[in-house]
Parts: sequence; structure tokens; C-alpha cells
Amino acid sequence: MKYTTSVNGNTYQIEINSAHQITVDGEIFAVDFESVSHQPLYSLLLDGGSHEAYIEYDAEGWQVLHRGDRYTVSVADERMQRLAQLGGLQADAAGREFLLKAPMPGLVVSVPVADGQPVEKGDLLLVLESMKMQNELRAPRAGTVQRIRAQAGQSVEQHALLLALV
Amino acid sequence: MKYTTSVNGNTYQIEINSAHQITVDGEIFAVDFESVSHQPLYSLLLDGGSHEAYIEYDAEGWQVLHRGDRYTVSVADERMQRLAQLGGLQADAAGREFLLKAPMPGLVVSVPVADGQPVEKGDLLLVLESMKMQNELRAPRAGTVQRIRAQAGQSVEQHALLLALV
Amino acid sequence: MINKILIANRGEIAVRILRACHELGIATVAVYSDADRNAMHVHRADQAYYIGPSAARESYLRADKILDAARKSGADAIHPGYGFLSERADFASACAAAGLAFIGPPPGAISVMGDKARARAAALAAGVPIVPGTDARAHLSDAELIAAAADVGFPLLVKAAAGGGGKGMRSAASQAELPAALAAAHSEALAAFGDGTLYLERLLPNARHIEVQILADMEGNVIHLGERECSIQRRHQKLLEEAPSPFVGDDEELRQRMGALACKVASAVGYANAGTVEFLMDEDRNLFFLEMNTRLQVEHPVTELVTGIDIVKEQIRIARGRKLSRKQSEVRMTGHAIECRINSEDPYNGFLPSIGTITTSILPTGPGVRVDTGVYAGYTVSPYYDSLLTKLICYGESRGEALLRMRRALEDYRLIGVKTTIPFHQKLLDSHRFMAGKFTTRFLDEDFHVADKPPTNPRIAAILATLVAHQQGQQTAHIQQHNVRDTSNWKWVGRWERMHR
Amino acid sequence: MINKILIANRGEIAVRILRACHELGIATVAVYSDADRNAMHVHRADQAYYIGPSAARESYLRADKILDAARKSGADAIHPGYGFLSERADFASACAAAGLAFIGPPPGAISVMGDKARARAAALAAGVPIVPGTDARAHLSDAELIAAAADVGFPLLVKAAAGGGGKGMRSAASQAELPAALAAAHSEALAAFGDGTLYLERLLPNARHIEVQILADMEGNVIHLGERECSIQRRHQKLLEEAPSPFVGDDEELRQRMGALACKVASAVGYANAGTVEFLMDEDRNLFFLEMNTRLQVEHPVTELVTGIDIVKEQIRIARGRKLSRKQSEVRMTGHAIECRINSEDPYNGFLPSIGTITTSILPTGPGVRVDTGVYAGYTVSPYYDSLLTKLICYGESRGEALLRMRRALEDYRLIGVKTTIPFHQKLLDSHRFMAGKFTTRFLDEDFHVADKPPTNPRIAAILATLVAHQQGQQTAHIQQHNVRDTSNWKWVGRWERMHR
Repeated sequence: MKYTTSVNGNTYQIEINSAHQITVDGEIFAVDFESVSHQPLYSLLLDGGSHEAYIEYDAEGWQVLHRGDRYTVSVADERMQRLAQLGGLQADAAGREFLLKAPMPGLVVSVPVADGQPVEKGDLLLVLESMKMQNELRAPRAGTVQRIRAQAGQSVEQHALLLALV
Repeated sequence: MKYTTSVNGNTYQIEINSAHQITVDGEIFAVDFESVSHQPLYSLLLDGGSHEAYIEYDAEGWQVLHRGDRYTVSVADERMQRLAQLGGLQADAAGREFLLKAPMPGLVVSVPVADGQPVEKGDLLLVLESMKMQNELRAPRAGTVQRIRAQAGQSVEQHALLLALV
Repeated sequence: MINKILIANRGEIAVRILRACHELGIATVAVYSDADRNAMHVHRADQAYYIGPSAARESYLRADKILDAARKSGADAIHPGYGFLSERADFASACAAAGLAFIGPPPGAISVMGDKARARAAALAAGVPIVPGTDARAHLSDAELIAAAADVGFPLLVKAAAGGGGKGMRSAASQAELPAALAAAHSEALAAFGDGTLYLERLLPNARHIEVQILADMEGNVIHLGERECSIQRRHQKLLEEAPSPFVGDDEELRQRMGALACKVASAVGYANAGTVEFLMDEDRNLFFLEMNTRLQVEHPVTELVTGIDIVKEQIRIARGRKLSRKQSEVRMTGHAIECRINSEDPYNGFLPSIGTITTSILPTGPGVRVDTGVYAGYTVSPYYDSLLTKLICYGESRGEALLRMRRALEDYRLIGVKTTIPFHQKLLDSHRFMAGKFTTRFLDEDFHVADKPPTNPRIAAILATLVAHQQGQQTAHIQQHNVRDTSNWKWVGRWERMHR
Repeated sequence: MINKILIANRGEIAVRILRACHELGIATVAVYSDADRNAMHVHRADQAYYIGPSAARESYLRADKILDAARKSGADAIHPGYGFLSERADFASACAAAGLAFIGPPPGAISVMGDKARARAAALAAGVPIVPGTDARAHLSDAELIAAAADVGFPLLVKAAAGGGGKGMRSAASQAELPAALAAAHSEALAAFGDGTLYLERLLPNARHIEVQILADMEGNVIHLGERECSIQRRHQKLLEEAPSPFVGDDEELRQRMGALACKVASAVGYANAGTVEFLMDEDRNLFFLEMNTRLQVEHPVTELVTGIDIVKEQIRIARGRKLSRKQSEVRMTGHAIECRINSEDPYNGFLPSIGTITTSILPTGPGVRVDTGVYAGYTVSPYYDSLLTKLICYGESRGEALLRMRRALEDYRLIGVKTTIPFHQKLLDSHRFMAGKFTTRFLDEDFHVADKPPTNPRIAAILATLVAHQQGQQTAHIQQHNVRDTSNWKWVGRWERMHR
């Protein structure tokens, strides 16, 4: 299987030849790759180097935590690549709304935005009190606020929908 | 459910009244009992006391490791008690043969007993080399050696039958 | 006599105190809320009593339930730890009334130091300079505070009169920022302490936050154990502490002068037991009294490592009415110690708290590494209490060795299940300004960002992510073989959804 | 220059050495066998090379494969740890020939000390008394050894000429016991070292096993770091060590005399790097040279804790050609340290080794506790290597504090999945003779049994077992509800089988 993988503005062509061999941008490497303790913790031996990393998938892509560095990596296989080139996936993904959900149970302290209000990336959307702290939830991108489901003084459960950004 | 439980020569009548209450020799206690990390590690809160113990079942009974003390406990419920009183279980259990199995993979160094040989409790049955040590496997009770399946120089897998004691 | 101690706390500090008791042969009693039945302090204590629902207000802050547990368990002393009831004079008095030794200062000393205005007055009377500010006792309204602000001078800090630990604290650079700062501090103070009273304090430019650990016995002997550097703060929350302070360095005269001032403040209020006097130190090494924390401090281990004194054991010793085990001349700081607070927060996402079940915990160990923790694999981090999971403390013969050891320990630590501040500390320890010891209390908020430096190995990250993505795609295919019915686009849709959820 | 070190070892000691390298900024190379792909030392190193099948003879003992890995990885030095190739003069020579620094003594010193007869001659020449015995160089046959036994005197020890670590060692109280002891020692020595040569040594009554840690640089400077008490042995295997020795106590003259003798022995063979001179000390404090271990010792951490010197870092420093970092006058022992070896062995069943996957590992931490380990939850203990899982090391201001801290740490440790020696150590620390420091090398074998004392809380054990049995019975019933087909006696039979398997 061939993959196109991007991280921090760099793109790599990676092919998985077998369980023990990969090709990266035309160069062949022997690999030994295992998960540790059945956790999302992985050990990679590549070209003599020993690498341990914590890897999970979230809304932004593959999150790789390796020696204190956090990388957000996007991995696309051949079919996804082709679809993306046809314009199907990309357009859809860009046009999707962002749903702000409660990252933990807590008390809504304030909602300093109104329905229909345009916001910039980084603008404050909501303040949630939890673990004895006031946590500011901010806009991950520019958009328009819609469907506000939370109000000041309200207790919310984890993953509760707070508002949408379109 | 009522149980008769013996440990170190003491016998206790224990009744489980509910998930949170037991009776021990007529005395009622509130209990809070949970397993820790889904392991055979248990936390018991009883009468204010906090007790953590490692508990597993083996050939000799329930093994309880609590604050550095190891207890071998036998627990019988009402039906088992009744059967035992009828003589069925006890006789059968006493008459069963003991199978000496390899506790780990290793190399048999010597088998200083012969088929049909009577042995006392504690007599040496076999020497197994493993983890860079010579381990002496001894008779857990008196009996007669039968069906020797191992000989000096032989490699054995874990749990391989080495000999029987009848 | 103290033969059984009830620990009115939870988390790493409850475990820390339990350990000191066990080593002294003193029986221990834990208390726990609904959320904490399987907390480590409950498992490790000799006895454990339930004190109510998860919210601290209904359990760990309920003096009546704690005193009731003490009575039932037959405890003869209470150790309050930090936070919760530790700085409540009424609780200390209630313990005494119930015939229990309170392992902390006398109620009078807590009262004075708990009221920022009286504390400042006490420090001034003892000849210790204070930072300009308003009188917290005055209970000024927002309007009055806004009026007083010009006299205090900008930049300034809005602080909670009942505060501590950076809670209910906000800074304002100008008159324009003040109303918002007051509003935020007010609501946070109310939530944290049940008291929204605020006061103002001048913010000194380029200041260091340096504190002195003191010990006082009931005969009036007071000694200090040297200073701790606490300037590494994010929004007034300490994240890393060291002893000694690299700013004080080997200026032994300054250290002893600062220590003597701290002892003077403590003596002035009739202090006994362990306490901490916090100072601000400006660029010219002028000292200003900030406040006194009348309890065990989160960061006490760095002092323990450089002095060899077990502060919790000393607290118990003092509460037993014994004399201090050492004279001032017998206290010596050797080497260097650093503490990193490992919180369940996401440093790559505004330090947002993170909850969940810890699935893996491989601790860093080996020479010079101390871990104070209350969590283990299988433990669930709840949203009810503060986010401190573990304190990682490293010792070295020099600051350099301690730093290198801490880098090694942070890299060795595997804590999976919640997001933690481990990567933040790794980045901080790589910062040249931090390494050089050249930082003030504003360093984290103004000059340091966790994602500043480009990561060093994007190719390895790309390969790792690709291998995991490939493996999971393979697993999807594998699962599908067992579910032969709905074939067609299932695999494809599954991956697409994973891509976009 | 040393910029990259290959660690020719595994387990806790490989991890210990990796940590020292990381803290010094030196790159690290691990080697691993089939059984060790997921060992901690592989995960923690910068590089890792596969060197063969699980059996040590085909991997960790293969000098050629290790030198090949060093060449491929670009390492410029090799640290051998303990065991495996650490005391093989030919390996040290091969490293030098390959242009690699060997982090250990020169081959000549290893040779002399590796041959017990030459070692004894060297000690005698340096003016250090030796224990009466036969010449190991003579390669005596069993018959010759039996003939020589009367001259040596009973009781005596049969020892392997190539031996160490208690392997290939047996005692005989009389002529009658000798043949069996010879046979057992012969086969064990052959298995452990590939060399069955034996010699005899008088067994001193009521002797202590006390050893001295030395450091020597390449300029001929030799210092000692005080003694370690190692008399707590089961069949010549050390299980617990302390520093200082409670027998030496505060007899500083004896300590310095013993240290000076150790330095003299080291100088006599042109020693460099870290080493340990082992002595027997009889009731009258007479010293007899036993042997010199020309490598890092398992129990080195107790010396590190009382002297503050990182012995592994010193080893690397010496191998880099630097002078010792301290003069003898700058070495000071402060406080007391104890090490418990946590082995995967069942102390309630003749210390039978135990293998399996570790499912839970909650480490004891907090003040004064050091853990050196190579295992973690999820790691599988294999039958291929020795059974040492973890070294638990506790420091205290006094022996009393260190003992109490170790009791606390042992109780805090939760290691599930294999049987361990933790309960053995808990019992040992409760023994009055141990507490009083009144024991000899025969103590464990003759006067101590782990199941001696009646357990303290049988009622709680009964309740715990009953609750688990009840719960599991309930679970069986619960499972059965989902398998409605084969009902009848299933539950009953299941329980009966569980009772008797």
C-alpha cells in the first residue's frame, strides 16, 4: 500500500512493502514496529534507530508525541488521494461545520457570543469551569456561531454540544 | 449465601447478606469490596479498616497475600459442605494423585527418584535448571512415584508433566 | 500523644503524608468522596471513611464530616495537607475543641495570614517591606477598587482576599483592562473560596517569585530551610520550582538575610509548624513580602532534597510538642533540586484540563529521581478536583545535573489516558533562557510558547503515523472478513468517517 | 572521545547505564535477543540492534555479534554491565582491538582477578590475608579435592574457579557431604560458565560478607567509597545489601583500614575503573580477602546513596581518561541505604523462579525511595535470564529510618503477574535479629524462614477469600445465564473442578 503523508509542511511518499520493509521517498528501510503493552504506545526500530511514540487519531489528524514533540500528521492512501484530486473530499471537509463540545463535565461560566455572530480564529466562544479552573474555549477557525445550546450557570456533561460554528 | 472458611486452623462462618453487608460468626459488618485496575488485586473496606490484597486460586486453595503475609484459605459453600459431610468429596480429593508439572520451561538436571519409589513430604523429586538457577522440585506430600516422564538432559516446556505421585 | 492521624486530603499529598506516618509507625485514616473510592490514598491507609459526594464542598470541605470520621476512627490528630481546609482557622479551632491535634499552625496565625491585609500589616510591623496595594480588609467594591488603582499604579494584580495558589488572580496593564480582570477574578474567587472579596497589588516589573520554607516549634524556635525559586508560572499557577534559586545563586548573605526576614514574620504572628513566606524580588534584589502560606506547600520536596530534612515528619514532630530536630547552623543546602508539576492538562491546547482513565503509567525511576503521585494505571481522573497528577522531582550535584536528569526523567515517563504537561516541561527545559536561569514571573506568559521551536524529526513522525494508519486499515479489513454480510463500501466509509470525526 | 556507548547487557542494569548516558548527553545503543524486543532497554535507547536468539549463549554472550553491532551503530565505547561478558578479559581485549573503549578495567586486571588462584596470590602479595583453600589453577579432580579437604578444614565451600554471583558454589560440613556438593557445584558451574573447574575454601564460622567499592583512574589514583554489608544471602545469592555495614558501624578506623587494603589490592594489579573487593570478616573483625569483582556491582546503588557519587558516571569519566572527580578526603558516607532485590521467585515455594506477563506494576515512590528496574506492566518475564526484576533502594538519615522506609516501600509495591520476593523482604525486615544487625552469612540458610511467624490477620484473609469466591461463583452464574443450553450441573461441576485443579 502507498501513502502520501504530510507533516509540518513536508510531504513524504511512503510505501509499506511488507511487515518488515518500507520505502520512504524511494529509499528502502528495514522496520520493526510493535505496540507496547497493548496501548497506543508504539516502538519503531528503523535503520538502527529506536523510537517510541504515543499516537492517536483526533479531529485534526494523527497526533504523534515523540520525544516531547507533538506532530499533527495527515496520511492519505492511494484511493483517498485520487478522490481528493477529483475535488470531492476536500470541498466537503472544508465546508463542514465545527461542533464545539464540552471537553469535560463542568459549569458554563459565560458564553460571550451570540447566534449568527461572525468570529475569527482564536476568538473566545465559551468559558467552562472544571477542575477548579476557568477554561476558555476558543474558535479553531473563522466562521459564524450557530445553535448555541449552553448558557451561563448551566452544568454540562462531557461531550455535550455547546454550539456550532459554520 | 453461607460459607465455611478455614485458614491457619481457624474456621469462620461467613454469610454474604448483600453486596454491602456480611455476617462473620454472627457479627454483622458493612463492607465495601472492589477489584483494583481489573486485576486480582482487591480493596476491602470493613468496619473502617482499609485492606488491599492479592488473591488467586491455586491447587492448594485461595492464596491471599495481605501486608506481606501469605494465607492459604479454603472456602466451602453450603452445598459443598453437605457433600463433604456425606464423605463424597473429601475421600475423592484425598485419593487423587499429584501431578508434578514443570513450573517453567527448563532443562532437567537430574531425577533422583525411580518409578514405584515411596517418598516422604519434602523429598527431592527432580532438579530443573531455569533462569540460571538449579531449582529443586520437592514432594508436596508422602506418596509413591509413578509415570516418570522426564530424564536428565531433557528440555521441557512449561506445564509439561514430569511425574506423578500417588 | 499522636498515634493515629487522619489525613483530611486526597491525591498525591494525601499519599505523601501517609508515607511519612507509615515510616513513623503512626496509624493512618483516609477520608474519601464518591469519586475517590479507588484513589491511592484510600488503598494505602490503615482505615478509610466515606465523607460524601464528589464535589469538594460536600466532602473534603465539610469540617463536620471530617471531625466525625476522626471521632469514629479514633484518630488523635489531623493533617490537612494543602488546599481544602488547610488554611481555615475555624477548622484548626474545631480540631482543638474536639481534642484533636491539628498538624499546622495555631488558629491565630492562620487567621492573620489568611487575611491579606492583616498579613501585610504584620510583615510591615516586623520590618519587612511590602508591595504597594489596597487593604483587603476594606472589602472594596469594584468601583472603589477602580478608583484606588491609580494610586497602586499599573501594571497591577487583582487578587482574592481569601486566595492562594493563583486562583482568583488576574493582571491588568492599564485602567482599561481592569473591569474585565475584576469580573474574572471575582467569579473565580467565589467558586474557589466561597468569598469573592478582591484587592489590588502593584505588579513589579521583572520580579522573581522566591519563597522561604520555615519550621517553628511550639517553644518559639524558628529556623528557615533556604529558598525556593517559583517564578515559572502560567497565569499565576506554579508549574516548576527549584531550590536553590538560580537568581540567589551562591549569594549566601542574601539567602540568610531573606531567611531571617521570613523567620521574623513567622515569629511576629506566634507561628508554629511548617510554613512558607513568599517574597517578590526585583532586579536589584530588593525583597517585598507577598504572603505567608500557613501549611505544607506543593513544592516542599525540592527543599527536602537539598536539605535532607523530611518536612512532613518535622510537622508531626512539632505537633507532638517536640523541639526542632536542628538548629539553624545545622541546616545546609547541598546540590540542586527541580520539581515539575505533571498536570492532566493539554499544553498544546491552552492547558485545557483532561479527564479519563489512566491506561499506562511507566514511571521514571533510577538515581536522583523522586516521584510523588496519587495515580496509577487503572485510576480514573475525575473533573472534581485540581489537575495535579504527579510531582516529578530530580536532584543533582549542580543545577546542570538536575536539569539533565529531569530531561531524562521526563522522556522516560509514560503516562497514557489523559493529556499531561509532560511535553510542556520538555520544551521548557530546552529553552535557553530557562537553562540560563534568566527568567521572571512573566516568562511563561510573555516569552515562551510550547510550540515555538520546530520539531526535530518530522520524517520519523510521518513514518510512525503511516505505520499506525496502515495497521488500523489492515485491522479494519480483518474485522470485515468476519462480517461478510455488509461488504461493498463499508471499509471505505469507515476510514472516511475516521478521517473526519 | 566517547560520544556513543553500546550497552552489552539487558534488564535493570542496561536501563541504569542508559540513564547515566542520557544525563551525560551521550548517545546510546542497545542490543537485544529474540526474547527482549520489548524490553525496556530497547525502548529507551537511541539505537537498538538485534543480536540473536534468546539463549544468552547465542546473543548476550556472543562477543562477535556485539562488536558487529558496535561497528554498525558507530559506537565508540562499550559498557558491559555485570554478568555476561563483563569479566571476560578476551572481550575487553577485543574491544580495544576494534578501537572501542571498554568501560571497565584493563584486560590484565580482569585476567588476574578472574583466576581465583592468581587473585589470591595477588592479595597475599599486597599483604592482605586470604581464607585457607586449594589452588584453583591446579584444576584438581574430585578425588584430589576430596584428599585436600582435610587440610583446608571443615566446614568448607566448594567454589567454581570461573565463578561469581554464588553460582557453582556449595557448602559441605563434613567429608561425608563433600561428594554431593562437588557434583552439584560441578554441573552448575559448567552450565553457568562453561567451565566446571572447582576449588575448596574454608568456611569461616559466624563470618560477615563485607565488600569495598573502589574507583581507580588511568593515572593510578585509587580511592574507596566505603563498605557494603552483603551477608544476607540465600545459598550464596545476595538478597539484600546495605551501606554502611551495621557490623562496622562507626568504627571509622576499621572502615579506613579495610578501604586501604582494597585500594592496595587494586593497585597491585594495575586496576582502573570501578571495582569491588570482597572480604570475609570474622567475629573478631579479622579481614580475609575473598575475591575482586572487576565490574559494576548489582548493589552499587547503596554506595551511591550514602556517598552522593554516581558510580556509572564515574566509570564513563574514567574511561574518557579523566582524573577521579574526588580525592579520598572528599568522600564522605552520610546516612544509611538498603537495597532489596526483587526477584521473580516464589519465597513461599523454595524460591522457585516464576515467569509470566506482568499485569500490574504500581511502584513505591516518594521521599528516599529509589527504584532501578527494567520491567513494566505488559512486559513478559522469560525463563532465559536471571530472575532480578527490580532493585528497591531506600535511604534514611539512620539505619532505623532506612529500614522503616523500606518496610513502607515494600508494602506500597504492587507487582502482579509473577511471584516475587517482596513478601520475603517484608518478613526479613520484621525479624528482630535482622533489625538488630546481628546476622552472619549463614543467617538466611540456618536461622530464618519466611513462614516462621504466624500471620497477623487470618480473619481478614478469610473474609477476603470468601468475598472473591462468592464473587466468582456469582460470575459463573451470570455467565451461565447467557449459555442457556447446557444447564443442569454445569455451575456445580465448574466449581468442583476449580476446587480441585
